[in-house]
Amino acid sequence: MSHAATLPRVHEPHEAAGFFRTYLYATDHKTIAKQYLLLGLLMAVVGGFLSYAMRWQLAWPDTEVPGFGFVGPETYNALVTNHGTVMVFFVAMPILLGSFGNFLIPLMIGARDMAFPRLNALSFWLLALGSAVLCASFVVPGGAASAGWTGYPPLSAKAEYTGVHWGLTLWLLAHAIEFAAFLLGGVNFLTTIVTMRAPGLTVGRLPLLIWQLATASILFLLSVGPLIAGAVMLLMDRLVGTGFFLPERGGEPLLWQHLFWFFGHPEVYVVLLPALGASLEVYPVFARKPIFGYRLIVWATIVAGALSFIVWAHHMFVSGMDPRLAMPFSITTILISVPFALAVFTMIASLYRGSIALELPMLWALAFLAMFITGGLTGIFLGSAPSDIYLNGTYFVVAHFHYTLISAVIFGGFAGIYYWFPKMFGRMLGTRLGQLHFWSTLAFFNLTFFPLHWIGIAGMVRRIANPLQYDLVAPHQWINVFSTVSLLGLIAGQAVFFLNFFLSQFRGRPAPANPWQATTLEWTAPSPPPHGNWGAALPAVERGPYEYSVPGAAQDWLPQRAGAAVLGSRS
Amino acid sequence: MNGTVLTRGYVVIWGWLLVLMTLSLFANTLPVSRPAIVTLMFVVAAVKAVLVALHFMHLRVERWLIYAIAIVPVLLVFGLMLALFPDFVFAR
Amino acid sequence: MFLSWLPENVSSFGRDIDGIIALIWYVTLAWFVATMGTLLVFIVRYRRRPGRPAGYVKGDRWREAVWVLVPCVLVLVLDFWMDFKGAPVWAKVKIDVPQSDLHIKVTGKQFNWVVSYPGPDGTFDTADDKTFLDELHIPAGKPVRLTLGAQDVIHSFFLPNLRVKQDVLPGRAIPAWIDAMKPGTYELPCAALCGMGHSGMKATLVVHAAADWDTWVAAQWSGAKQ
Amino acid sequence: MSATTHAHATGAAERGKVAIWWFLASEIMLFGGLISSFVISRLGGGAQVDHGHLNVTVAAVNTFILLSSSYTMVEAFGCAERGDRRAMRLFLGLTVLGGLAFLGLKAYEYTGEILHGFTPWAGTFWSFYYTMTGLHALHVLIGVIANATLCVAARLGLERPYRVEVAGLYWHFVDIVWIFLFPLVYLS
Repeated sequence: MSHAATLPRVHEPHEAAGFFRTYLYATDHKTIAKQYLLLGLLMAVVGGFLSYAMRWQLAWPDTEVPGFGFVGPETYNALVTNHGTVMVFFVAMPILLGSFGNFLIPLMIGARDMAFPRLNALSFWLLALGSAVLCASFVVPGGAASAGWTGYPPLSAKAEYTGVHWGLTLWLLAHAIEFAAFLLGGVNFLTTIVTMRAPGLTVGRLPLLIWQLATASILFLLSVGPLIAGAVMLLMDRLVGTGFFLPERGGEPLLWQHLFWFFGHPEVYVVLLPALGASLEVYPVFARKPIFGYRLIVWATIVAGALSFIVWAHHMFVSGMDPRLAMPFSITTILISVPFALAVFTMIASLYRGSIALELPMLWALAFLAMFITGGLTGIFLGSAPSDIYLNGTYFVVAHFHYTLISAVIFGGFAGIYYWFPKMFGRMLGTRLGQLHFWSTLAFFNLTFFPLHWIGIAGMVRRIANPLQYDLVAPHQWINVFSTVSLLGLIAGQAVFFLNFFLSQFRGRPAPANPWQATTLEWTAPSPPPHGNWGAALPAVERGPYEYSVPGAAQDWLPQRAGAAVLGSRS
Repeated sequence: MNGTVLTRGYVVIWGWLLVLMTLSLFANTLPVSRPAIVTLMFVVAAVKAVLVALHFMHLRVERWLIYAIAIVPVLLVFGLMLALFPDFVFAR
Repeated sequence: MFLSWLPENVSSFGRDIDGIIALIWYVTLAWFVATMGTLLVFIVRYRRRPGRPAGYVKGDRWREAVWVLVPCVLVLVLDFWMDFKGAPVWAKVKIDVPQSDLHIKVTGKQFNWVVSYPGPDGTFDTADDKTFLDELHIPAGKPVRLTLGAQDVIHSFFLPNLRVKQDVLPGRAIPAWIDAMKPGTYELPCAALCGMGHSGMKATLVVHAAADWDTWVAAQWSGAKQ
Repeated sequence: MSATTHAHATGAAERGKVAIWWFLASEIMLFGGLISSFVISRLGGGAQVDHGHLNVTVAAVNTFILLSSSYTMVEAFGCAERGDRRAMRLFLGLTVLGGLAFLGLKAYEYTGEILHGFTPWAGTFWSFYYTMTGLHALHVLIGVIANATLCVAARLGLERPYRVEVAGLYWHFVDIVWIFLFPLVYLS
């Protein structure tokens, strides 16, 4: 393995560079990470607004939505579709994979930048282009894509079925561009991790977040191919007039579902693993003790990643696929609970005999764990083929995947953002607004989504614009109203974050290099790290990542970086 | 060729590739059953692919990581294809 | 708490499905209480107090690792138990379609359920076929064989009270079966996004008591010439 | 350290190679997904090969060209390693020519088929045919551009041997895809 010492010195500091070089054509991994973060947050506003219009329609069907207008069934389908697309592909992935990955991989492995800085910039700008194309699809004639975020053909394959022409085509193109962006990004991440680790940073000493980011990148690279193939075929169906997915022309609608979910299930872990990794970085720091079972977690991650490729058909138990396939996929699906249970148990065990400080990053990380346990357990209902017969396609599914995805994106994501904000921006994030943000999010998230389990069990199916049309659902309409009102609280809570985020940029207390007394490499660089991260000499690593409260040590933490232990101060 | 020394190993592999290509071209005229011919063609294709991968792409001398990167997706593709059989082949 | 939200079950295999849901519910509830309880206890018990340093527990020795590995084995055992209990139910509902002298075709289209009966001669595509829109009539207390299909896009045949759900695909005929124990009218919504009319695409299932069934059949086919 | 026998296998070279292999892994999945779809569609009776209207002769010539261009590509890398710049440019040029010839013949084939009414929407087989070979041809085109760039760069003295290796790995992969497409579409 070659080390970063041989990195050609093509990336000279360019403090004097103009606006264009500094912000637009930036190749510095930290700037690109901030660009990903801002793009993700911006798209989160878009996705959040869509969810607001959607939930309003569900609570008070066919009334004017304040600030949006009238939502009919057609618009509702577009809302459902694009809310899912935006949140998964343009919020979760940019923030958790794009931003965390870009910021932390070089810093945590002691490199000066990513392996291919210009390719890195290209990845981001491709993603920005994809986001722009997706946003453009909202305003083209015919309206936005409305075939669900899964885009099942034949509904998505012919414009007559939805009445949407360019909206859906642009939606597909936006995906293609987004996939290209993260494909190049993933190649970059993996190459950086494999070839550019600091001297002494063996794979057994990598911070767990790096393991999670690497696994997530591998999962993405290996799963997205079949979906790109499917997307090309679907685009051909729409534009050229082929019939890959149209039965009347000899096609197979089910083929799309297989190709989609072959990607779709690993994709869930692409989002989840970085959030898990961020939380795993936070626990030892705020419990002041090593993570419990480093090797076990690494193996759990690898096993879960491998299993994620052979579970996809659990999304298709009632899709009309061969019913004999269901039990094998049900068994593998339920099996995947074992590595994740192991991860959860080790996270809980990491708290045992700790000295737990409930500071903001820790609060978010603990909430991530609690929400993830809930979402994981409800997943068993859906992974079991017979109970999925009833629950498939109901709001139980909606509640389940919001508990898993929101636990990852919001709770895991904010654990990371609160934890690394000082390193990223050189200032501390305000704690008062932060506390308000955390507690309101925790409360309103549960109030919004927990009741959806019940209404799902009661028989409310997904993607309907007007629950009052159903005799089984109408008596429970109060749940829809309750959930919508809670969502307004959840959104208001996020407004507090945005306020805090921007206020702290200018008014926050200047951050020391290592405000949390953490051991991993990134905290030995200045806050924010300069271009090139490490000054003249690259860091060398002399021990594992979580050496807290080592018996006999002078202080309760021993940094990974060789020679940094003697410094041992907060500065 | 301008005094260039051709790399002998590469020329040999090229020769084999051309031989195998010719074999698959004339496979259809062999006096054996159709499934046997098709099997032969794909075995030949696989051998050609392995020759290119091992020698031209230097997998022969690569370390285990590169090997794994090359092999795992191939296995996944086979897994995907097998899982699709019940729905699209046996369903007919 | 969860289970009481299920709508009334009126089919024979519905009880089996509810049984699986209940089994999973109790297993997951136990895990929920155990993990969340431990988490909360640890957070409270090991909160930071001056003068009490944290322990150095890395969990890299077997003696420590068993604390997480043993629960994982328990998870594995419970997983197999749930699969073991679930497999026969799945087979009963989805694979082993029982024999029945009543065979109905249900076809989804944007945005209706088209229900066809073979009529007295018991074969489809004859003159005495009869087709209903958004109305499915079956007799109580006996299994009914269904052939599910779609004309345009994917729909999903969902009978919440009978615990049946099956996506219907254009170009494929999917065999299924239902039975209802209790006469009454029930809802049959479409459970897969199928276009702008998806919301509100639903039919009514009318389950006739055994005695009324013959009357209904007679009324429908009285005009048919044999 | 890398076990390769090549010189320069450090730093940028190592990064380039690891990166292109990760990229190829996802490409294997892309073509694998498409080819799997075609295979199961064929075995299921959905896409029957239209043997009568495919030009096997042209395809065979194309196979020969692509196999040979793979050889010239690897020979170019051999020259680059030995520092024989002139020969490297020659072999790169031959590879580019091979790629261009392949594309030209492919275009000729497409034209003939379309003129006979076998368009992408003429049936499932033709849909798969155009999608698979079209995607492959796109990859050939990208390879031609990459190799031509390297050739020009070498003329200007900007070449680095590892870049020839990286481009070569991509080129051989494109060749391997064709090795499978040829019997799958034309012969069997």
